[in-house]
Amino acid sequence: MESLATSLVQAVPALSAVPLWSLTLLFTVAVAAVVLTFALTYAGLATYVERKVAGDIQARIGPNRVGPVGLLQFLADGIKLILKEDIIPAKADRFLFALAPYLVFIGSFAAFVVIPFGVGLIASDLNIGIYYVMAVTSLVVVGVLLAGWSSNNKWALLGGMRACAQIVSYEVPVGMALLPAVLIAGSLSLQDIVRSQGGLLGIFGWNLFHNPFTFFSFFLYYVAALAETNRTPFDIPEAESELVAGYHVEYTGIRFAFFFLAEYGDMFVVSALATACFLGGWHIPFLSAAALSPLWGNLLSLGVFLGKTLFLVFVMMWIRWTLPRLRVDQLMRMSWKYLVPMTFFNLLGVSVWLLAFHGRGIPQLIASMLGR
Amino acid sequence: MGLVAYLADIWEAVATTAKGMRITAGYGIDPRETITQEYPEERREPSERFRGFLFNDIQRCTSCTMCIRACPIDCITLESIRGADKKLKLVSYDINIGRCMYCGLCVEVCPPKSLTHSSGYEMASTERGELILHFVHEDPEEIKARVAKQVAEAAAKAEAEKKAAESEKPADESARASGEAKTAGPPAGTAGEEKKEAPAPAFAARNPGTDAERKPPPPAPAPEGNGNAPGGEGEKTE
Amino acid sequence: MKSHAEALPTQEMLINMGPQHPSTHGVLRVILRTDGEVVVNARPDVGYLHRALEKIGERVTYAQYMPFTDRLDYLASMNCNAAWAWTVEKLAGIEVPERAEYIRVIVCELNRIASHLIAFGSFTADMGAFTPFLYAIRERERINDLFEEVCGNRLTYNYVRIGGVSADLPEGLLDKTTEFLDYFEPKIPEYNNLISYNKIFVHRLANVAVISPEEAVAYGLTGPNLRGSGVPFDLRKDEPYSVYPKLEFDVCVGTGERGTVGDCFDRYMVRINEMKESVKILRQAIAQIPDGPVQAKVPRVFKPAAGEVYFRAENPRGETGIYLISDGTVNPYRLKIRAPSFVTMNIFEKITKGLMISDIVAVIGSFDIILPEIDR
Amino acid sequence: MEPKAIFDLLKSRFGGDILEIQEEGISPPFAVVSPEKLPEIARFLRDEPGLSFDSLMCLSGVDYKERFAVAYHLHSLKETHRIGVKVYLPKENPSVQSVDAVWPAANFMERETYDLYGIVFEGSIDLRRILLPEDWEGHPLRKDYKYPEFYHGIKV
Repeated sequence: MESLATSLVQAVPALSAVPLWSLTLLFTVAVAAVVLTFALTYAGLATYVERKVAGDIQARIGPNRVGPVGLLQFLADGIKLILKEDIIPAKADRFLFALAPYLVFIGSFAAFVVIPFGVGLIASDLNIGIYYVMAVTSLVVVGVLLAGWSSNNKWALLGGMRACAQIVSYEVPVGMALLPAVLIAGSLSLQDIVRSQGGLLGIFGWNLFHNPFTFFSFFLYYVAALAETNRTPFDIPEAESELVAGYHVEYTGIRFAFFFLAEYGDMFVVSALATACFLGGWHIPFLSAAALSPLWGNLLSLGVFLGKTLFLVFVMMWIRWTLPRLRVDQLMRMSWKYLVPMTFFNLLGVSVWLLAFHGRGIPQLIASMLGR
Repeated sequence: MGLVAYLADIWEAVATTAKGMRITAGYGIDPRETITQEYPEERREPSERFRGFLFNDIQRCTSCTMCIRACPIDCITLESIRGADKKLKLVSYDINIGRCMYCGLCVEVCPPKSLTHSSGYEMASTERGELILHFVHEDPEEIKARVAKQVAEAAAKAEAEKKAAESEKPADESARASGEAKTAGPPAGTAGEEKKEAPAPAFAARNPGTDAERKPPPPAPAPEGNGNAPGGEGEKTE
Repeated sequence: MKSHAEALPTQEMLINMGPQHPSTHGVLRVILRTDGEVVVNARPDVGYLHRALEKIGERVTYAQYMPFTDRLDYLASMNCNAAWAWTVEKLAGIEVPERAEYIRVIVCELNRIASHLIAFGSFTADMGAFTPFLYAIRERERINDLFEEVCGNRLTYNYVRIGGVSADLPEGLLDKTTEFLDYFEPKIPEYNNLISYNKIFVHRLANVAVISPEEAVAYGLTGPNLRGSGVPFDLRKDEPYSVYPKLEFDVCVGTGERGTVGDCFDRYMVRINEMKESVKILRQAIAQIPDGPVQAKVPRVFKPAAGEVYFRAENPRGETGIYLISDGTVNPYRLKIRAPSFVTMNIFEKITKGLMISDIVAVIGSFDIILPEIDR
Repeated sequence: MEPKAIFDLLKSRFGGDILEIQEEGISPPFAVVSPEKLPEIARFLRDEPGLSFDSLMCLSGVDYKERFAVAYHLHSLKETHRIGVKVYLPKENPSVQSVDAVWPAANFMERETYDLYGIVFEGSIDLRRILLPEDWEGHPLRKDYKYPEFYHGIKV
């Protein structure tokens, strides 16, 4: 942000009287506001889309009363949730009970900061991007556990415990499955990872097609990420038919809305990571975004990035309305006996591949062969 | 678990998931599969035999109380009075729709087929009293008075005729004059039930609470034990 | 060094599952004692929906009791209606016209499909897959449409009468039924592809809560739950009543195709397969149904001779037995309903030891219990 | 096996403890046995080859005004025959030996009968009220049952 502020001061000399830190702060707040607005709008619309998808799959219509084709349903729901009475159970731990939703919310939405939406559209290009996402989304675990524990409800406690065990277990395969992208790019920055996938018509540079191991890595990551976001078939922490609603069973009104938004925020974050690490991020197929004018380049790349990410979100919804859920022990088994060994194997495979072919993927090899 | 079994396990999971997702996607894409009816705008036509709210055509009703006898839960109450033409006149005919379970037994036994199921089924209400259907809309006291008057007139007329014809049998005149029809003559209309129904509120039913509750000063609510009466006057919604 | 148990003492947890819980199929309450996620003991507590239907039976007449049988097992009202009618007819020795019997079989089998659809749908919903539930409801809605044409109601049918049925089938209903069967039959393999053989679903159910055939018989399990344990006992075949002897069908039994015989998956599959058999029965019954009257002569004031009779019918949830004592008056003297779900709950505590909380839901779903019938 | 043959077998084995055979207008026919010998007879009915009544279809209490009865409807899946067994109990403190050790299915039905008739099943593994609340007074299916007006201050 500071660099942006400096460049602004250089561009508009009149501003040089204003202290640099206040400009920086202004920028930071503005960017945060934009990202948060985007995130909340997205989360609201995602609930609408989720219900529409469910409706379509189940041969129903879905929300169709508020606004055209029910588009404003999420606003109505949001207003309803805000206006609802905020109930704190009598024997709950009031402080922790109130704190938990914020932790979950922050954990989920702070990750938006490093998501590379476009060529230059990134709130903060941290050089430890992936690392930051992994760390910050771990806050969700703390929040969920606190929510489950402080509600003083046995279902909530069970839900919190399950969520904790689940997210901690699945952090391992998620991290391991993302590492191939890091290896290929040689950087933890998400923007660098995306840039490393350019070239070759904007499609064949994707890490997905880099080599067989990355190909599998993507699916492993996707499955593990599903589990990390507590989506069906891994939604055992909230399993409505077993634990009623799991860790947020006692939450009402806006606090419940926070959990709800955080879930959809999480979905976006993991899908965005998948897009950035495996599906070429904002790279526009058959075009070079960097070569376009900044405005068009940014807009187009934003569109492409959102398209890819939202498609992955949609697939998550599709999966949710198809599959039953696993049992808690099966979930653990799946993580430790299937996903973890396979991601390790993949990581090894990618490393060997990079060593053997000097960092070049299959498409590059083919291209170089054809080129000669 | 051998490696082959391990991989086969994974493959089965992926394959069955894909199969399921193909089916759900099929339904998701196919617009013909949407079966929702958008209710208040779109309604399905109830079938011919649909058992909706009960409806009693009081013009045809003979006050035979067969429906009351058939009803397993006593949701029908009826009060009748013997008119000048020796037929029973309905004073009130109420059905507690909140209690009715739409079994249709009353409709089946109705001899003049005056009691029928309508096709109505929408009657949300916030008041229990609104769930009592009244089929006689006049004030029961008025009907009683009118019928009594008619009976008295008829009796007077008959007496006059009788006197004119110098007929015999002046036996039951005094009873007639009292206005509350007490039938000694042959039954008109329904068969067999008359003996029981002779006293003025001809309703011989299971619920003793009804008549008491109909009196103008609203009595304390009857205990739920015989609470087949459709509430007291306070709940009436006319 | 202290052992783990001493260093970290753990406590058992007492959880009330129900009476308000999404997957107890009504107002069942299960008192769970759990060690973490593992159930130490699960004790069912029933009776939240007790309406004294047996006591009511002593107050109303034989014909008047018919609507109350609707409320026994409301997902299979026709079967309960018919069971009551058959019991009273057996008591009073009434001959029912053949057409009426065929109509009863047709509506009973349709209702069996409807009931199994709900069993299938709610079971999958318990397992976390909500979509099959709506598909099942969609199919059931068509059956309800048929029933509405037959008897005018969509849930509490009150169609069967002592000595026959309340009205003949409306014009064209049999064609519509055939049309429905043609539509419905291919749906069953689709359900199997969608969910039955899904890896996760199979994993959740196979080898869970296994009931051996001996146990199943000793604990009085009936219907699909008994057949799921591999005991080929079906009252329609083994103690035939009505016109079932004239109809060809197979008795579906659990085969342990994905686990052990008698596990949750077998009980589930028996229901799926029974829907196929019901379709078979329906096609035959539609082909065979004769013309004629649909109601035998039954006196309006119906007073069967004093006597006692126990009749049982194969309902979707098992054997609904009615023990009826008449003392020669218009009201039954004693009326005992042996509700299959009620007896089934007896084994619940035994087989749920050592399962996980998620499995409790699976067991309840696989028993396909219905609370109005348990509590009566 | 025909019920008659079963009853003959029972009579030859238990003699005077088979008090009566009820057949007229009753289906399936009942053997009335003395309550003291019930568990023994039940065990015999279940274990005797040729009888093997492995399934207790129904267990019901009956209030015959002057006395109570418990009716057991038995069925054999193996032999596909069925009979009824009945015990008569006095009006005062009716109690009978439990058969849930013979047929585990009996437990819930015994609890129900205890709940609604007040018939005590001695030696039952778990005899509590089942359908009614645990503090309910009286046994509603008895013919002389008086409906209570209030239950915990709630109008019944």
